[in-house]
Amino acid sequence: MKIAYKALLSGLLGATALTCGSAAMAQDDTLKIGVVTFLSGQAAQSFGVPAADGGKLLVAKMNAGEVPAPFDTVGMGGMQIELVLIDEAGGATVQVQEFRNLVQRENVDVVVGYVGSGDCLAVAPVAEELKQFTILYDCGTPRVFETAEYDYVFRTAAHASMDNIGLARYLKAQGTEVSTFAGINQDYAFGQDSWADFTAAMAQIYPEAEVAAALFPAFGAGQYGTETSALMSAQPDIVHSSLWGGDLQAMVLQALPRGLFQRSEVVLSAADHILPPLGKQMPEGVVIGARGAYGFLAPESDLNTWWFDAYEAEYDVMPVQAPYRMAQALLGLKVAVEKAMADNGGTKPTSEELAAAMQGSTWDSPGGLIEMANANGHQAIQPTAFGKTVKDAEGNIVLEDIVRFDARCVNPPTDVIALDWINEGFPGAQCD
Amino acid sequence: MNNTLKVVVIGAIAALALMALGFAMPRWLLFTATKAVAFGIVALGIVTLMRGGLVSFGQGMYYCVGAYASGQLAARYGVTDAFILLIVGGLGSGLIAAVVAPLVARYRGIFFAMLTMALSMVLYGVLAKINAIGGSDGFNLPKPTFAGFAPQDGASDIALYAVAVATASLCAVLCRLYYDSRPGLIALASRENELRVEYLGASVFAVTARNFIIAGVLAGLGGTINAMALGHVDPFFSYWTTSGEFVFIAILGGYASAIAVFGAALITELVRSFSGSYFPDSWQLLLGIFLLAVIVFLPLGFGSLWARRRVTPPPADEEIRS
Amino acid sequence: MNLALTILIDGVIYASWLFIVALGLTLVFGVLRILNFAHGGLYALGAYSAAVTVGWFTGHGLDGWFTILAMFIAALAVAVIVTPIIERGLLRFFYGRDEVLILLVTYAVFLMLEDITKLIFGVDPYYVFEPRTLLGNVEIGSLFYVGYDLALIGTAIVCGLAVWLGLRRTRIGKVTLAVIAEPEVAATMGVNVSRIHLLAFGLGVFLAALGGALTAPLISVQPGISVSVVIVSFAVVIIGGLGSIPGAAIGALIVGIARSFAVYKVPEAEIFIIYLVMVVVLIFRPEGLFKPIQARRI
Amino acid sequence: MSIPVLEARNLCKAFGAVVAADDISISIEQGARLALIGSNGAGKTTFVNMVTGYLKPNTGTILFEGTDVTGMAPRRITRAGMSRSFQIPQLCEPMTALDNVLVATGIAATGRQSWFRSAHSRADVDAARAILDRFDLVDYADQPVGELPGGVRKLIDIAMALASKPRVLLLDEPTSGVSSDEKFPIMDRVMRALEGESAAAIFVEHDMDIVTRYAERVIAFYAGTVIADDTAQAVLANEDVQRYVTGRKR
Repeated sequence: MKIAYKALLSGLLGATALTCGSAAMAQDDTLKIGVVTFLSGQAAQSFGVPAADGGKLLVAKMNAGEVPAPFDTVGMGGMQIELVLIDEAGGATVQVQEFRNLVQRENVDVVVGYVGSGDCLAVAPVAEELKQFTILYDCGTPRVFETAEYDYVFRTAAHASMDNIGLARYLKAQGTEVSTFAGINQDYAFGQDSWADFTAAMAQIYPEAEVAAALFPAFGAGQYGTETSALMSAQPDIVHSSLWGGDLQAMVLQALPRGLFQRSEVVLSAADHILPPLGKQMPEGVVIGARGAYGFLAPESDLNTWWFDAYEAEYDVMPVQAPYRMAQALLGLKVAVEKAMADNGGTKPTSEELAAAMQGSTWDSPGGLIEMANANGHQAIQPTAFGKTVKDAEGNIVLEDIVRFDARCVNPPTDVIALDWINEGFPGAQCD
Repeated sequence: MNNTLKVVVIGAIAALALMALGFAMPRWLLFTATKAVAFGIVALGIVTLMRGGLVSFGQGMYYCVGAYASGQLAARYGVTDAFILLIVGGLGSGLIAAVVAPLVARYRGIFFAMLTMALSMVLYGVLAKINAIGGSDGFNLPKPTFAGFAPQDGASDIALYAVAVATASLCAVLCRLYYDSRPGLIALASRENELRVEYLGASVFAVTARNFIIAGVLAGLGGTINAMALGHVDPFFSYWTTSGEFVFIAILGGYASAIAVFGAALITELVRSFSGSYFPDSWQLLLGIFLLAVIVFLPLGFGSLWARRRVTPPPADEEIRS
Repeated sequence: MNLALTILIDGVIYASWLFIVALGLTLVFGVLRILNFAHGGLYALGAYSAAVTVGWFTGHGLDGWFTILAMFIAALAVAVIVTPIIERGLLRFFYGRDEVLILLVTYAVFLMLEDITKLIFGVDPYYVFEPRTLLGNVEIGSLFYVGYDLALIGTAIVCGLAVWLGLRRTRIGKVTLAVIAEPEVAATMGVNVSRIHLLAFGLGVFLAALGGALTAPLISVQPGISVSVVIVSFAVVIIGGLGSIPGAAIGALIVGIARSFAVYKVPEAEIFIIYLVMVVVLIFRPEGLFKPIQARRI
Repeated sequence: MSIPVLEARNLCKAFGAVVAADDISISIEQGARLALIGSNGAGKTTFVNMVTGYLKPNTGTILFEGTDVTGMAPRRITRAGMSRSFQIPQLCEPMTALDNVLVATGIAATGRQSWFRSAHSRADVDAARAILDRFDLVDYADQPVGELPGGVRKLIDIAMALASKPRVLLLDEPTSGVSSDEKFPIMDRVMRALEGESAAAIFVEHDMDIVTRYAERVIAFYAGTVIADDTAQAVLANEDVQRYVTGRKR
């Protein structure tokens, strides 16, 4: 048994030595950013890899000083940016561990990451404990700042309540008549929350409408034949879904020939990313959201045109929501870094300085103006938009009937719980 | 009593040495080591089952029960004392294991593995539904305190690591004593030949049920430690991949030794973490190769490197020679 | 329309898909005593190669029914290329070892296949649209069903019968049954056991890949499709009794109909209904539904 | 007359259409040396399996020391005082001979099974070695049983059955599968080990030389029935036995 302990001890010592060797002090002229997103598993294709690609592209352009004004300085505050990419797969347990490794072993200056809501909820308190400036760039759950306060954690994208409030508003704006509606959402927090927000918003906007069916297929189920039959039997006016990625594509492919899209109007809260891959297979007349004004839905601006073209030129496909949200996080970070350096005399900013600089800041992004307006300046609000699929002259699917919503029309005011705001009838909403 | 004394002394020395090592570790390794120790405790439960000839693919269930029981106590009722939480987590999962044990104790081989896995998946599905405890996103819990002390920052990490090591050492010592005892030998015999054990007058059912409850308690302790270390608990604790990771570690450690699993857990965590950092696109490939290599080159696990003697304990123990 | 009938049709379509995948799993277990976790990875490989093959066929003007042929060719190609590597190169060294250990070996293979598939095909999705349009739509009650989906039922029946009859009516099948029952005796009587193993595993791979190929038109082929499939088909073969072909069929039907029932009646339970069924079946039939009780010789 | 140590009354057992035991009634006295003979499928092993609880008779009663043990689980029957050895030795293959016996003595031991007391305590090891010594097996004590020759394995199997100090010991073909010149030494050792024990020994046997040398009483089975039950000499002289069992005239 002695040998055993000796082996264990030497293993531990070896690992210690390894770290001490590799943990070279971070350089002052580079900013090391840990980027965490899905590189394997179900979310890799739709969210993780495009976001990582977008991040790599934008960082390369920033390092070369090729981003249009006002972001045309080299790198961030003159520092070259170095990315450390980590796979988000493996659940919250693994992500807490990898977050600590990023901060304590890889000595990154900033962490930007997390698509999964569970990962965001688990990582946020750890970031706070380690006093590590951290940007949550994608995850949708409103709970992050509704149930806790953080000094070092920021989310540079609006939470998912916006998507479902916006959908209900869009239906009203289009004059759609709804007497019954149904939902098909994945059986985990994002799906359940999306459905709860949507039904609550519908109750305000369409008080007469009734729920015809609420289906909760497992995450990654892949087979939606039964669900399609159930939705078609219920014959609702509207079918709501927050499905995304492979699950959503499978649902569309399986339900399309069976006539679901003829029988009901389908509204998808987060579906823009399936349009480029599905191409002409996508049916017409489907309401599409992108969890923001992204891609087809993005507002016209020089920044957006540059971003759209640069991404398309690099990857031969249009950018969808994931790279947009990564870009808006990195642009916001750049603004914060440069603001902090202007205040501290030009040295590399600490986490505290970065947090102070980002709190309540605003910046332009390809998807519109980002305002860190909620949760004491830690939670972004942003404008959003929705549109309806239609075939253009060449038969390609594009979006028409695009309706934009101001950030304060679809996001709750600061310090108001999203669901409460909906149930109270959107007090203080500013829709033009 | 010589054997008992020897095992206890070695366990105590090892615990103290590992705790001392905690002060020398970089902080990220401290956390990884704490998590590995917790995983090792759960895997020790599987090792105990393996000595009775069974492998559970559902230990995530008891890991999860321990984490939820102690986590709810901490998050909802503000009980943050690590020792109380450990007792609650261990007893809570032990209780559930005791309820399940009579149900699963007559199953063997792949059916035992699959039944335990199915049960853990049912728990996963149910927990993901209960919004009052966070649904599929789980919930966060406050930092643990230690008998009235609430250490800050790094000290808290070290304190938790020390508690984890102490718990693990206690578990390993008790397990080693159990393995070496008469009931332990009978359990090992029922791994090799159930029929004979029954015909000699012992109940394999009782042996299995006992091992299963021990494994449940150990899983609950591991779950509690990880809940405290992570500050977060979610239904994923009960997902089959979590259980699979425990089996992975237990097989790597092998059933010969009560301590090899802890080394196996740490090595697995380091391999996974470093391959994930440096090869984010192909860490699964590397993990697969690592697993295959261990199975091919060390079929009885790391423990077999030094503990082969223990599989077939020699008769001439020191007690006889002395 | 009658709700019970809808539940039945949807359940049976789902069961057919499950059965095709589970058939290979149960066959491989029956012959080799291997519960093959890598089955899911092979399923994904089948889907990818079907997407590529069908694309190649249509690109060369071979559309229509040729695309169905292309899917079978794709599954066959996966079996021919992968079987020797996995079975000859790895698994045969583990025959006779503990079942759970072998499960872990195949889990390692599964992990490796995940990344290898990603390295070969990338993360961008692949599609196979054409085969699903060939058979048109069928109206049952007020619902439309896609002919292709209904044809899956027939395909499942054909696959099941072919394997089942093949084992009982052909020479090689009877030899295989002999190897299952008494491997040592079969070997001493001059049966080339390792060839039987290779064939059986190859057939298992083919069925996994065929399951993936036939599913490809229903989904977007991309990383992550392999995991949920393998756990569900484990449930099917455990419920039915490991190694039993009729068991796999019944298991698939039970799981399919239970799931379909849950979608209509208790959507909250859909996520764990399969595992619940598995627990209940195992409690009443500890070795699944179709396990002959074997008295041990003492 | 004292109560028989083992009494079977009207045992019947059928496997589907095959009748393996048809109204078997046997009474066995304390300390008996009894051989069960019969061709394959005659019902000997079925009888042993029923008596030791592996099979449950369709009808009939088994009394052990006057207590009804019909349908009891094997381990309860062992605990009651009746144990058995196996035609194919049932050993824990990777464990040593000594450990195998320690398992047997450990299970047989009454009282509290402490978790803090080593299974290899001096007293336990000495006792186990003593049992091995009775079978002349001490030399093999430290070898894994999986590596031992067939005859030695048979003896270890029997030694394990004897560890619980049974009042009835059933030996299922103790000499099958060993070479003919090993048979007598094995049986000699078994009988010597039984000396001083009050156990009745019942052995299923095919070799008539063994039967004549070691059995005081012989029961012959044919087609699930007892066709003869008497002294060895008388049974082997029985015409039915010669026709259906031994197949030759002596």
